[in-house]
Amino acid sequence: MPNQDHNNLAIRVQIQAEDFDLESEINHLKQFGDIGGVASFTGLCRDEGGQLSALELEHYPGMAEAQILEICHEAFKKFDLIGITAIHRFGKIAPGENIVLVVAASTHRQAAFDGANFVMDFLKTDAPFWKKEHLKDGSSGEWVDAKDKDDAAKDKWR
Amino acid sequence: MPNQDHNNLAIRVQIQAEDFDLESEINHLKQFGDIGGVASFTGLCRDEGGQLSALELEHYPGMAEAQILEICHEAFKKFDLIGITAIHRFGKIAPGENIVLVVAASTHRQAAFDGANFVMDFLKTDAPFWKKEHLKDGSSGEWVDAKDKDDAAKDKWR
Amino acid sequence: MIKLVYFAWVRERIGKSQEEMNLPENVVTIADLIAYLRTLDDGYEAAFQEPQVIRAALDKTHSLHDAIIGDAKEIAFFPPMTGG
Amino acid sequence: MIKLVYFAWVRERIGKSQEEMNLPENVVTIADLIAYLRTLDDGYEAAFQEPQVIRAALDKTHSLHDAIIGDAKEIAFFPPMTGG
Repeated sequence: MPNQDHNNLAIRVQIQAEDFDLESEINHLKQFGDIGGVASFTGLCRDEGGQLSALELEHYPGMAEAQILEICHEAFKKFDLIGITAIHRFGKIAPGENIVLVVAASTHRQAAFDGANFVMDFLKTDAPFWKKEHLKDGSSGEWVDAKDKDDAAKDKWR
Repeated sequence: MPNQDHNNLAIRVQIQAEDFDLESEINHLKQFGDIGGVASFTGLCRDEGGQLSALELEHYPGMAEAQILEICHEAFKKFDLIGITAIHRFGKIAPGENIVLVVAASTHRQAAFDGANFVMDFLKTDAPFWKKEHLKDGSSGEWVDAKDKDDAAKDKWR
Repeated sequence: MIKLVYFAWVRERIGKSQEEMNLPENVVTIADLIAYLRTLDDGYEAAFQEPQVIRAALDKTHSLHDAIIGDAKEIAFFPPMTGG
Repeated sequence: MIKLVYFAWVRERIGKSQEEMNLPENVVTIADLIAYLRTLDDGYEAAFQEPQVIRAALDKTHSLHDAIIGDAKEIAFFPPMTGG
């Protein structure tokens, strides 16, 4: 199990309004072992054909951190990981900006890929975040609907 | 098919001695479409219990580029990708340093993950690179042996 | 007294993000609470008109509608999540 | 004249990274060329003593040992690849 009680966490979860820096997150993970591979996923705000002015990300403080931490722990149990970092932003995010980052480090590449992919799949459906669209015409658009394929994506880990 | 005949390539392959910069490679890919997700894999030189002073990467100029380009084209045919970048270094690389980078951008996250994972699997076994170990005691160690599991890793794409 | 928290369009339809409430004695499960809330006014009714799409959490842990509220301090209601 | 190029421990055992050569008429396939090279000296013999592990490329394209050399301009020999 990764160490969670010290300053040097092999699992790092952040819910923040600010942007993140992938390079420094990878460097952070390098302290935890003899890393052979790092897989990352960055989720960005799409512009949806130019109509969108921003997404507004609402979250459930406390539960969001706890859920993502639990997902990261599951990933550690399932795959041979050295460290994992997950950062999710909230607030207004413009097209082209970052929304979410997952970075997984391992001795071997497949575990790194699987760790990042697994955390993303479960974060999508289990972490309490909601997206609302703000449109360029100034109107507040719809809440984004959950997708069946996001639920289905979790099946590959059974 | 991605555009290969202009300066703005949706497929970018580089074989170089210098290090690469992940952030600028992700930014490079953002010009090619309305990107929802970017998956990356960075392969690093491990220190193998502290015995290794460096890996020396030899490659077959011309064929290395051509092979990786072909693998990237295969990935474009197989997955719904917007852009893909693969960079492989050669020469002496110290423990902790980067060896290889693959970045795949897509509208959707699974295609981005699959694209990067697929390119790494085939790059491992098909791209003409060879690693030789240089040890801390000053001796030139062994050529790294190819691993059966690297061949097996390709089976998941059949 | 229990704390109720609402997110996304559940929050918008009810018109507040949280409130404290004394639950009637016959409210035992989350489903009971949803049925009770729907009787309070049109905002709750609009929020919970399709109870099968509403997700709930007891003390910040995902919970099914048949879960017993017991001595939970906080109950959250929200639509399916769309983060990531 | 054909160009032969060698990599990694194949290069080290042969003692050179490339050379040009006129192939004998009975050398038709890559396997024929390997058998011919092994007769030249101990370096080639050491490089090709386990021919089944040697990979070959004709004009920078991976090729099996039974491939016909034909009018290829460049043949490469190397161990299984270990990049990435």
